[in-house]
Amino acid sequence: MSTLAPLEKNAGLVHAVETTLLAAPDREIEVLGRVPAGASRAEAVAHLRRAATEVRRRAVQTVGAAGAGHIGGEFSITDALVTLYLSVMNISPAQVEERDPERDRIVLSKGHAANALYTTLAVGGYIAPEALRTFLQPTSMLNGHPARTKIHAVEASTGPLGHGLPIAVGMALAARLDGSDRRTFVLLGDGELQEGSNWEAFMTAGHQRLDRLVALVDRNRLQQGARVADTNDLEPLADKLRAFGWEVVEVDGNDVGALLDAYAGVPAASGKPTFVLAHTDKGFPVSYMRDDVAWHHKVPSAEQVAQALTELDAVLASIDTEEEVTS
Amino acid sequence: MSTLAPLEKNAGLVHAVETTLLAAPDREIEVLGRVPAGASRAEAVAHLRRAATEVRRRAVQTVGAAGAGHIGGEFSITDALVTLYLSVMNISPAQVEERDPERDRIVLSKGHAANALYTTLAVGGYIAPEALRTFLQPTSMLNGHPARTKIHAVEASTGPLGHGLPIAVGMALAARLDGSDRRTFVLLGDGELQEGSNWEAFMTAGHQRLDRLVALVDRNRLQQGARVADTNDLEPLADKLRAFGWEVVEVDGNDVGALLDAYAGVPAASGKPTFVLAHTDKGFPVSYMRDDVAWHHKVPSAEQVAQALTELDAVLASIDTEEEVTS
Amino acid sequence: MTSTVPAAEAAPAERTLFDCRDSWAATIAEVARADERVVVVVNDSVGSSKLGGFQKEFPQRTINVGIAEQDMVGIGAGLANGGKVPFVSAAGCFLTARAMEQIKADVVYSQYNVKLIGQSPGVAYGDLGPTHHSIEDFSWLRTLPGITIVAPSDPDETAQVVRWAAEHDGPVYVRVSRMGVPAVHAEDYTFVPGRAVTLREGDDVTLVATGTTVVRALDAADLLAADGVAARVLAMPTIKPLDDDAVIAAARETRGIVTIEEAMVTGLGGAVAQVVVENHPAPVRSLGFRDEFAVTGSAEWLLDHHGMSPSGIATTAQTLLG
Amino acid sequence: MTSTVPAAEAAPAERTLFDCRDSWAATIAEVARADERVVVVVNDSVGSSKLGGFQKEFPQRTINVGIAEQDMVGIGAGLANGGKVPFVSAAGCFLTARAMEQIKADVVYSQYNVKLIGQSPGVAYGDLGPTHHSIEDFSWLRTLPGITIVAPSDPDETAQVVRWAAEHDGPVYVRVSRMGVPAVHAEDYTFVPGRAVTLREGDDVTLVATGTTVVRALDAADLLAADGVAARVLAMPTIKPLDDDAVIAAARETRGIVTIEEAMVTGLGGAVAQVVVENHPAPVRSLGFRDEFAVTGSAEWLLDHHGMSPSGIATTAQTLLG
Ligand SMILES: Cc1ncc(C[n+]2csc(CCOP(=O)(O)OP(=O)(O)O)c2C)c(N)n1
Ligand SMILES: Cc1ncc(C[n+]2csc(CCOP(=O)(O)OP(=O)(O)O)c2C)c(N)n1
Ligand SMILES: [Mg+2]
Ligand SMILES: [Mg+2]
Repeated sequence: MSTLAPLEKNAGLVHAVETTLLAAPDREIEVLGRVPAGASRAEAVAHLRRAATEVRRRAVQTVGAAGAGHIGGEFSITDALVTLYLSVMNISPAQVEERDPERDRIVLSKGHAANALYTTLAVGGYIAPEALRTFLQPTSMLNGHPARTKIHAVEASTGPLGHGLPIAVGMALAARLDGSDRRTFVLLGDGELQEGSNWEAFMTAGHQRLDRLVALVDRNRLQQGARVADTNDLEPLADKLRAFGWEVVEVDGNDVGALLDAYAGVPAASGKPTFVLAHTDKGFPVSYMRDDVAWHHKVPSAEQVAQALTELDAVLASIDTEEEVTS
Repeated sequence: MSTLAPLEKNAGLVHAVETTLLAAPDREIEVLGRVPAGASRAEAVAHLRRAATEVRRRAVQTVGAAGAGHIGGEFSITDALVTLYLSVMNISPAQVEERDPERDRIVLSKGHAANALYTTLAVGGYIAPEALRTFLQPTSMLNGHPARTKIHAVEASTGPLGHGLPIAVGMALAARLDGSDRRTFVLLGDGELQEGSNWEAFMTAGHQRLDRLVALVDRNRLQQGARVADTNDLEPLADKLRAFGWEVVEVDGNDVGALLDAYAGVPAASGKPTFVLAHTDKGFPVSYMRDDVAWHHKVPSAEQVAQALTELDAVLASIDTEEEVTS
Repeated sequence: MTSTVPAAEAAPAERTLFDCRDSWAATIAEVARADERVVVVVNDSVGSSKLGGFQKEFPQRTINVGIAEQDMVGIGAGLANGGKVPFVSAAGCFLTARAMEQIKADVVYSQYNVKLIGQSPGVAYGDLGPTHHSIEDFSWLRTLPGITIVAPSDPDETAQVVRWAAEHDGPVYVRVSRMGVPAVHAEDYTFVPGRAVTLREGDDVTLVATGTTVVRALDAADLLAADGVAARVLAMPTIKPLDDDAVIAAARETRGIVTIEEAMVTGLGGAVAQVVVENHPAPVRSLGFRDEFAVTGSAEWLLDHHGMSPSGIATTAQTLLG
Repeated sequence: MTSTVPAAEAAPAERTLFDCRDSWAATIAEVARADERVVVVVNDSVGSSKLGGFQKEFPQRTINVGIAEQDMVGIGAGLANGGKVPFVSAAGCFLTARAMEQIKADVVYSQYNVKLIGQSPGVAYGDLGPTHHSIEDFSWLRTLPGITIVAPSDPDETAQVVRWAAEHDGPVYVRVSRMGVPAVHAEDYTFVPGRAVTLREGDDVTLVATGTTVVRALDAADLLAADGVAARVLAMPTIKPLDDDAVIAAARETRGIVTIEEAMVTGLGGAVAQVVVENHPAPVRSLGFRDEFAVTGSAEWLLDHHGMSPSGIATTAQTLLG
């Protein structure tokens, strides 16, 4: 009794196919998990920096192998994703699996950074690292934008810009109705803020005084085809948010330590939602990608992947060195 | 060759019906036309006040007779409509009929105030006063929201809130492409500003530096079901607009003289669109309607219509007296 | 301009007519009393959704986002994520047209347990003009996989559908009309989603109606009976998933099908046509709005005007027998 | 997880495939040179619309509103009011879903002369997931009175449709695909809006295709011919207004119709079904997406996967003869 079910005799319909696998990375990403309980700030920062760098190492190889992706905006948001999943949020693979009502919620509104999310989920133990090799492949659960029906840890399907914030407002309202202290986090692109749906939700969140809601904007100053300032300028962005009833915190969004501190101070003002204005670089930290609009969805060649890995390995080495020095 | 044309043999389809007429008003509205060229400010104000009061006299009778309408928001916006059509705008029935490309443009974004618009168009000579008796009646050109395909003077069909400003931005962009000095005016409700589409357009207009664009908000503090402040507050509204790149002018929106002065100063800042924050009362000036949310779409009884007419006639009398005094 | 418009065909004088919104309002309050997960989300539409009483009783659980439909539907999805059962209630025209991508992505693709209540759908706001008509909703929403679309035809069915929607886990769109309708279903009627209801047996021709047009189809069947034509009347409360079997049986057992809907004929009419050609080709005539924006007029007048008066329906049915 | 996915059925090796966006880009520039009223309006989609060259040549006439589809379509209507001929170009999925009410009210109901260009429609963004598929566009837009909906099937037709749209006074929606397609039409082909094109004569069965599926229908007809089945192939570039006469003739003269579209089958399939049941009931099988969101996969893979490979189409056609 379903409307227009598949034609039975249609020989072309083959639903039970298995998927192809992308070429393997140089090494599979390690499940680093959360910052250990009781870690010092320096230890936490080192853990998160390492995780973020590993995520970037893996993600750039995925894009290279799949021949598609949005690497620039994935690299700018990686630090925020890793900081949230591995430290700030009250969340764990078990809580997700059991749908613990008290888990913190997160929505990646700039859903085109899916690969960064998937890789962060792998490093955090939410999905199997090997699954990353199915990115974009037929019947994979890892399509180009996160689907909540395919991955338990994804709280909301995103992709069309301007959807995440209203959903997050709903999550925060649900928490308040439950009398719960759980928090809701949402990650937005800066170009994305041109969508009016966001301003509806900014207004509602301010009016409703949702101070357990935290929105971070990945202020990388670039959108798909050009600089945000040349397309439809957002400035003065902080003033806009203040006029919509939000407390604004500015931070270096590619510095996990700064992000940790910013999130620790939430809510930044009681009775107000917090807007983390995270200054980032698209393509961070890879030299040939940084702040270049072409890398919104350009696909790195094999040489470019290798170059990125060299630069990222240098970052890993510097983290090792710093740890030795401080320990 | 058209998809799904009406079934030929369908006896129920009767397309050529004539319409019914509403009960006649106490007196049909007079076509007052524009403020005469060379009029003093006092004469202009008197002309506009008289016209606005006549519009209200006629509009309340239309709503009473039709048994439907949005009288509260019509009364709050009447002064702006009359001031624009009869004085500020470079517009005339002939220009509209000939589609003069250089005519100023106006969009009533809060389209539910259609009756005020229709009545203003009648007083301005754009439609026949007798047509007002067809408001909402079968096959009338005067449906509950203005339709550009039905009335020449209507530049854009409105009704769903949040559509007028983007359209007006397009009109202003067209003027700029033409190298024309013509201006674009748009009239918005305050509740309407909760629609995100407006904030997209505010951003675009600010970014594009459309200083021939003038938006007026009918700040009557009430929306359909409650006060704006209790539903989803807009304050600090002027700050919001400034942060979106607009110059803000505050004015008493039920004072035609103040409106004349505000519009005379446009653009209020070069390179910026102007936002006229017009403080009004819903239901102005009728005592039992003013600032009462019930009058968003309540229908006045015969007694209430009579009471409104009495109060409006007193206004007309006072205009006469003032004119005698000053002349 | 003279007064030559024919009056709407008079309904039998003794009929009591109901506003299904009253039933919706009573039922959503009843459901909310029993299940504290239930919340309503509105766009400045407390009054037009008749939720004034609900708001008084459940102020926390009445979320009025103001005039912001995208926000409203997104918030619905977020509330569902938090385990709530949100009923998002707004005029059908704005709910569907303004929030289409939120409905597609946030609710239906995401399989969030959100109930979308399309208030005053069809041409209920007849004289407010086509911007306020929600006659595309059936056609638009039935393209979306996995959503259930229901148009109840009387107060009792409205209540049952609201209760069912609250229980059902998944996206639902319900039309709640303000047009006056009599009680159409029997006292012991039970709404079953996806199931057509045979209100009148008959093998000459089939009338398939939904929502506000069901009573008109019944009246048309009376007219046809007077002419010796036995019309089967199927009430089709669920537009999606459609009761394919009932449609196929009608195609097989009667000489043709007339669909009648307060909507563009690409809605119920389109759904029925597609099942018919794929299973048992047979003649179908679809009444509704056909590729034109409606002229100004009241809801009743417009339905009559577009061939959906009882005699208009009967006349169309006759063409299938001719 | 092993590599067991069947490769897409290989197209004849010698075929040169084109991206119709190149044709769109060249033609819109040509049209803009000849008519200074022509402007383009985009949502940060200069690159994906292949309008980089246009923007260089006509910087003033390239209006990029950023990521704001409602604004984009409303601005289009305002530009049309000012006598411009705006081509509003954005990914089909966002253009239609996000700006549905603007399309309905500002453009179609208002009869503004706006051209809506749905870029990378259907499942062109296959592996980006269903949020980026524009497979509802036909179904959604064909409910709107007076809009013309066209899906050209090759570069030459794309160019002709863009030229025609620029001349035509009224709302138009054009799909411009990025999927590789060969030249399908003859050198002397002239696009006529609302007219089907008989690409292959035949009286056993009719294949009705549109846009990217036309070449697949032709390949299927070859397969059927090898089996002794003469398939008529109708290219249906215009989804609305549909060429009812061609459909009725097919229903009358052949044993059934297969519709093939890179869309929900409620689009072309629904339109054909409704014409058939109202005029000449006959069997129809509709290929396309049927009441499910597509799984991840490339566009070609998804079309094959959903029965629109040449052999899939041929097999479905055979069921009508069986
Ligand atoms: C509604 C909508 N319109 C357009 C797009 C196409 N699109 C994908 S990414 C992108 C640019 C996003 O820019 P920004 O938000 O700044 O993201 P980031 O720089 O972090 O990549 C665009 C326009 C989309 N996904 N959704
Ligand atoms: C998109 C949309 N949502 C809802 C409505 C229903 N509606 C009509 S008027 C109105 C209230 C408008 O309030 P405001 O803008 O303040 O207008 P005013 O006070 O001047 O009447 C509402 C919600 C609508 N017309 N359009
Ligand atoms: Mg950016
Ligand atoms: Mg107001």
